[in-house]
Amino acid sequence: MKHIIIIGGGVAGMQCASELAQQGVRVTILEKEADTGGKVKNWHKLFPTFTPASDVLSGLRHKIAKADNITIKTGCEATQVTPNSVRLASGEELSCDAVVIATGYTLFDARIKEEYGYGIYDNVITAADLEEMFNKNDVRLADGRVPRRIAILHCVGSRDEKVCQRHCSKVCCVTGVKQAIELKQLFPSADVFNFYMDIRMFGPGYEEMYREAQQKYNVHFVRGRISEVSPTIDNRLQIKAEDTLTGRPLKIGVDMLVLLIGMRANDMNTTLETDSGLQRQASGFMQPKDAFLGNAESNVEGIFYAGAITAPKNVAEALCDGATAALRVSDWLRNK
Amino acid sequence: MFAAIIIKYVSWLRALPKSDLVLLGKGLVSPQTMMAIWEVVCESLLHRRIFRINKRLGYMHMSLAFGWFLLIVVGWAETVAYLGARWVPLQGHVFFKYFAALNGINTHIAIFDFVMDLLLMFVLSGVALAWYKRRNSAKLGMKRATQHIFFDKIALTALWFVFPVRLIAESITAAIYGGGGFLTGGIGKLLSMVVSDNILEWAYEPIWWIYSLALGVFFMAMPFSRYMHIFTEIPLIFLRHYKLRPQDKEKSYDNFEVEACSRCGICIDPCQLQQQLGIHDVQSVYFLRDRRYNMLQQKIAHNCLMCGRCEQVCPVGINLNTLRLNSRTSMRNIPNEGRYNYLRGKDYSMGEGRVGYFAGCMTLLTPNTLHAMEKIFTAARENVWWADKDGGVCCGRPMKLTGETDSAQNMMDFNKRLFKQHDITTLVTSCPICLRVFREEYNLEGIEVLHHSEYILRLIQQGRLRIKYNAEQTFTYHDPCELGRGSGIYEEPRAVIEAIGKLLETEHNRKNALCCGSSLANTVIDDKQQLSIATNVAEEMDSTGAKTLVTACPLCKKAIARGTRSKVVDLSEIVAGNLR
Amino acid sequence: MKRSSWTDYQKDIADDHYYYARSCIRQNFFPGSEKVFLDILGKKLGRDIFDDPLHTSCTGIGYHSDVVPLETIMTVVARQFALMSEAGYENFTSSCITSFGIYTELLATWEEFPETEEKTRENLYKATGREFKKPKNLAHTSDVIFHHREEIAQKAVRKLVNYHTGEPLKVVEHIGCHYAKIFPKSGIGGSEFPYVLAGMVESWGGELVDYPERRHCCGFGFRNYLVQANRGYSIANSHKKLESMAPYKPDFIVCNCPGCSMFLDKWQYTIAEMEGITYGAGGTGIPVLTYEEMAGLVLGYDPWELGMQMHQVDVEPLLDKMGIEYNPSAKYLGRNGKYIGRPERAIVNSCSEDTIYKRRF
Amino acid sequence: MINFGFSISRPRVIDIDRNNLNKSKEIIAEMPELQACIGCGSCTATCTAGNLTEYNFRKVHTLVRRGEYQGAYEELNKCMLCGKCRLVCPRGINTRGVIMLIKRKLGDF
Repeated sequence: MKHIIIIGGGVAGMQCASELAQQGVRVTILEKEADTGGKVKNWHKLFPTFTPASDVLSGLRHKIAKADNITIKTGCEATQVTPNSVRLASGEELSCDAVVIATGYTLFDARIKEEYGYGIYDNVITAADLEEMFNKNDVRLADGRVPRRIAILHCVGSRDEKVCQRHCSKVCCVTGVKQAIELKQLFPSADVFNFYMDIRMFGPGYEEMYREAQQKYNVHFVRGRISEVSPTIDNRLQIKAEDTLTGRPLKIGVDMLVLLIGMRANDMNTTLETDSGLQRQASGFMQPKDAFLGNAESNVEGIFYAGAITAPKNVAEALCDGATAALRVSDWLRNK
Repeated sequence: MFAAIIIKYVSWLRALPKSDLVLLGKGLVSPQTMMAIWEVVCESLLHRRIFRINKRLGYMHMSLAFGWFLLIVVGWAETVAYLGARWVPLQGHVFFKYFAALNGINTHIAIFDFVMDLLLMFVLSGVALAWYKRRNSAKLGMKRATQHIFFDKIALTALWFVFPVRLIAESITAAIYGGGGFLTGGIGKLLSMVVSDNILEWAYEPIWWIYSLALGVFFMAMPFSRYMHIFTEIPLIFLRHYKLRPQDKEKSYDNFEVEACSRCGICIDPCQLQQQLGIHDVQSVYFLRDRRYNMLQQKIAHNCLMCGRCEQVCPVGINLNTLRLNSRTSMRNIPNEGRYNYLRGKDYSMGEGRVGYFAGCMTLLTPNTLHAMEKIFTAARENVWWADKDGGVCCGRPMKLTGETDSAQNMMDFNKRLFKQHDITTLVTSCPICLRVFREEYNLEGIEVLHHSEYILRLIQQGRLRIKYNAEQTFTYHDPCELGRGSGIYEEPRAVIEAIGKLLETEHNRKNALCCGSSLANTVIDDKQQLSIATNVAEEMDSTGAKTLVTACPLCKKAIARGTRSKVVDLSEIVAGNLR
Repeated sequence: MKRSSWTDYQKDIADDHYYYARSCIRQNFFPGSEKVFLDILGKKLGRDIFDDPLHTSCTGIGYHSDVVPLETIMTVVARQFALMSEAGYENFTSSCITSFGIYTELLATWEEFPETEEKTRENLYKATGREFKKPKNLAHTSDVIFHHREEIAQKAVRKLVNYHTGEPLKVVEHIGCHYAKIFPKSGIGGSEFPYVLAGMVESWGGELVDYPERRHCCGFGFRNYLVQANRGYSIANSHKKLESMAPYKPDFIVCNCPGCSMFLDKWQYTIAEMEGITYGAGGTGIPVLTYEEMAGLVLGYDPWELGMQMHQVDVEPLLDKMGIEYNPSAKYLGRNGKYIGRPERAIVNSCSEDTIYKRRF
Repeated sequence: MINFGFSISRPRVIDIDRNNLNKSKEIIAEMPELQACIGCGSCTATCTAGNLTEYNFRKVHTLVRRGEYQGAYEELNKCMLCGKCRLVCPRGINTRGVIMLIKRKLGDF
């Protein structure tokens, strides 16, 4: 029986594993964390349908649990990858017939954009922090009060050469609109301001959700990047930006600032480039063999990609990628 | 009651502006007075116009008005006949049967009994229909009846009671004292057989009291309720014959029109806001009611397409659009002399010629029309002065439609000066909105204003344009409101189309044509609602099977094109495309 | 506030042997500050610092006003470095933030475009016959004080506390734009949360005020204030800052840039005249100190020796608050007891009524 | 007062905290569709009045929504209400209705 190793137990990896398992291949998932689910396990609801992230994960987990030819090794970090073997941080080496890399992405560290005050002011949080608050059903300010005015800043660590992240992280716009709606649902009397550079509503139902946020939920959208955040005497946050649509600077005091942090390439991608001979894009994400016909293959035979390892992707795309990678792997095994 | 009415009339008449009084003075001694009298008979009594729209409704109104009128006249005659030749007030007959019985007048003139009963039955049939209409208006050909306010409902209830109660009262009288015709007498006989005399005696007084109360309530309420129309329509008909009309600012004459509305609700059905969008509280009947009781809100006044479909059917012939317009003016007009100072010295026009072409704002969004006109002008070898090809100043009508009449005047003055300055003799426009305001308000002496449909037809007739005819080509035509009902231009565009191909008429055409829904007069309905009306109009046009949908208004074209996948073109485009 | 980010921005500051470059504005408006700086470094801290009479203005004001071309200023700066090398120093410290910005900018330019450095060497040689070496260490004088802040704290005779209540004084710090906004790595704490003055304030017992317009420019911008018609824009910036800090009721403002010190001080007078608004408790404005003056007060210098009588906003309320003894009548006596003149009385300098001159005339 | 030859320039900043947002809230409550503006500028590009003078409807209503009412009424008075903007608005905003509403609400400003 052929043996495939999937590095990364996020949605793409899990999807790929379950598809491969159905084709009678033995699959091992290497997950560096204590549990599978990747980033999605931290999310609350998924845009644009507001489907609970846990629904998606439990569906995937269920499929994996049914298959008896999938092994999940948690707490295992891969350090070196070849088409026929994967070395773990523990020194152990696993042999295999092909490898699927589904290690996803790293969230941008908002501390680097220090002018936004993440880690400095209490009520500056990231989109990921907000998802966690949603999950705990405990959205409030550091001192326990309810926020009356919330600002959401798009493109933190995306499209920003100053932090060496030139690419668009793709999902933050949609997330920002989704979170704005959720915040309005929680606090109907609060004002929610989205500070955006462009609103990129690329997927089905996204534009409709955006419109709903504007018209139904009265979420304010200001086109302009926040320049700096300062504390005020009453312990709020003062935000400065340009309202580029009126060509005037804008100043606003808010209780809470949510930073829509982008996706950046994993540090490990550099190792993949140097040690495994895989190609990397300028953005740091891995370069698939071909952007159209070989988007699940790497430039190295026997190493495949699934999910956000190659570019920022949303959950649906990552799932689709997982299935594609499974198909490519079984094609490759058959023709080898 | 009469006092209230007279006070109203006198105060309204006194408040009439001088120009109106002059008209009134001139008209009073003219043959118009006779014609007015004839119209009063036709309309106020016989309700001829309603008959034309809906026979059953016509009968209902006619039976009530004419029947009651005859009841009064014949009743008076009866009273006079009984009491001998002495002065009897017109209302003398009302309780005649009651007092006659009490006073021991027991003689009966059979012919009166018969006629009175016949008339009572006539009226009662009307009441029955009215009652039935309230319950089930659709059966009477009205999809929706007026929703009345509480006060009107009281008056209405009183009116409904008057005649059935009179029937019962007279029947009981007949049962006790004998007499009565086939109806009251018949029921009277039946009652005396079935019910004991004691009960009849006991019921006699109260039933006459109820009758008298119902009548009292009705007449007390009349000047303040919708039934004011019964009398107001009469002076209105006279004044209208004397050429008094409402204008773009409110004046005293408007009172006659406003209070002449009987709230019959005939205006509700044709309203597309009602038909298509289910908006039930903005129609002319409600507008007039709210205006009369000083409770008109902007959102009602401005929620109207001003398509004129209701005006077309109004049995009283009230100038509904003008009244709505001057209400809007009262609400919004803020004189602002300096408002368009920036227009000073602006002139973006180009070309030279005695014929001027004014595309209008909307035509600039339908450049195909502009190009087609260019082609037509070239083909007809016309030298043209292009007033606004590179952007001009709005004609002012859209502003006027929102009530800012004085500000609109600033724009109108600008354009007028521009036209005069460039010395044109003919002004052609492809926008019916502009056309209407040019004709009605610009006072362009020496300049003939033509819609491009008229102009093109003229070119064809003069042989300056040679058109290919092809019976294979099928067209259907949408009458723009401002062109058709607004300016009375129905046949010219049709003649042009028929010179090119086959014209298939839509179900609603000419005076009954539908509105595209994007009318500038309405600033309340939203985009989805506009689209819904447009889709409905487009569907009707598509259902003719025509290959090309033609209209003659840039706004209609834009609107209808949203509702269909068929080709929607301006009249000029098919002309330009079929030049020989 | 969880302030930790400043630690990411550190720079090397020489410990001893400085070549000192004066500031045009500071030596004119706050001459006491430069004198005291030399005194603190040399006498109190026992460091070697050379105040070279041969050095000139860096011409930064001219450069930023488009009067002096880039090549010229490069040559002038090269001459300063040549003087430093000739005097046997390698650590350059400048008193002016604009100059500091110029030096940093030019060193970076030479780094990125070596041909400009070559050209400058050629120009300098042609013009003066001198040759220069780039400094091994470049620091602003506030960096130098920051570097020695703990040593100064040890030698301090008083802290930045309210003498009467024992509460720490509330201090607003203002950093000159050219200190770290051009090259964040060139400043202690970077450009967002600069720590150079905050570090002094904290070491010497004061409490820092973090207010919304903390990073905003004072409005000095040469082009703006040099043209009278543009000064409305210039003053609007100071106005905005003062409005923003006023609710925190700061005891004083401390700046590291001579221009900012001057502006925040003198514009308070102008705003008071124009709008009738005075900031700070008691309606006499918020005193504006240079960091040298702040260090001097902590080390027990006499306020008049520090040149604090040159301020537009009277410092007496602050001195009283800190429990510093001073001779009111000596305020307008310069060195050798010579009368130096006194400004017209205005809302923001109405403190000492009883100078000897008042009495004498 | 001393004449310094200059005066303090008023800040151009839109200060949401200082602006009175009541009118803006009323306007948005009456016509929530205004919030659906995506700032594409079609309305201004097609504007008949904007062709003749400096008038930018998009900017005016954006400022009004931010609580900057000063001058909005006068600006909107440049509008001719011709309705072209409504025909081109990709978000289907009833622009003429908006103009009338803002003018009605801000008559005092």
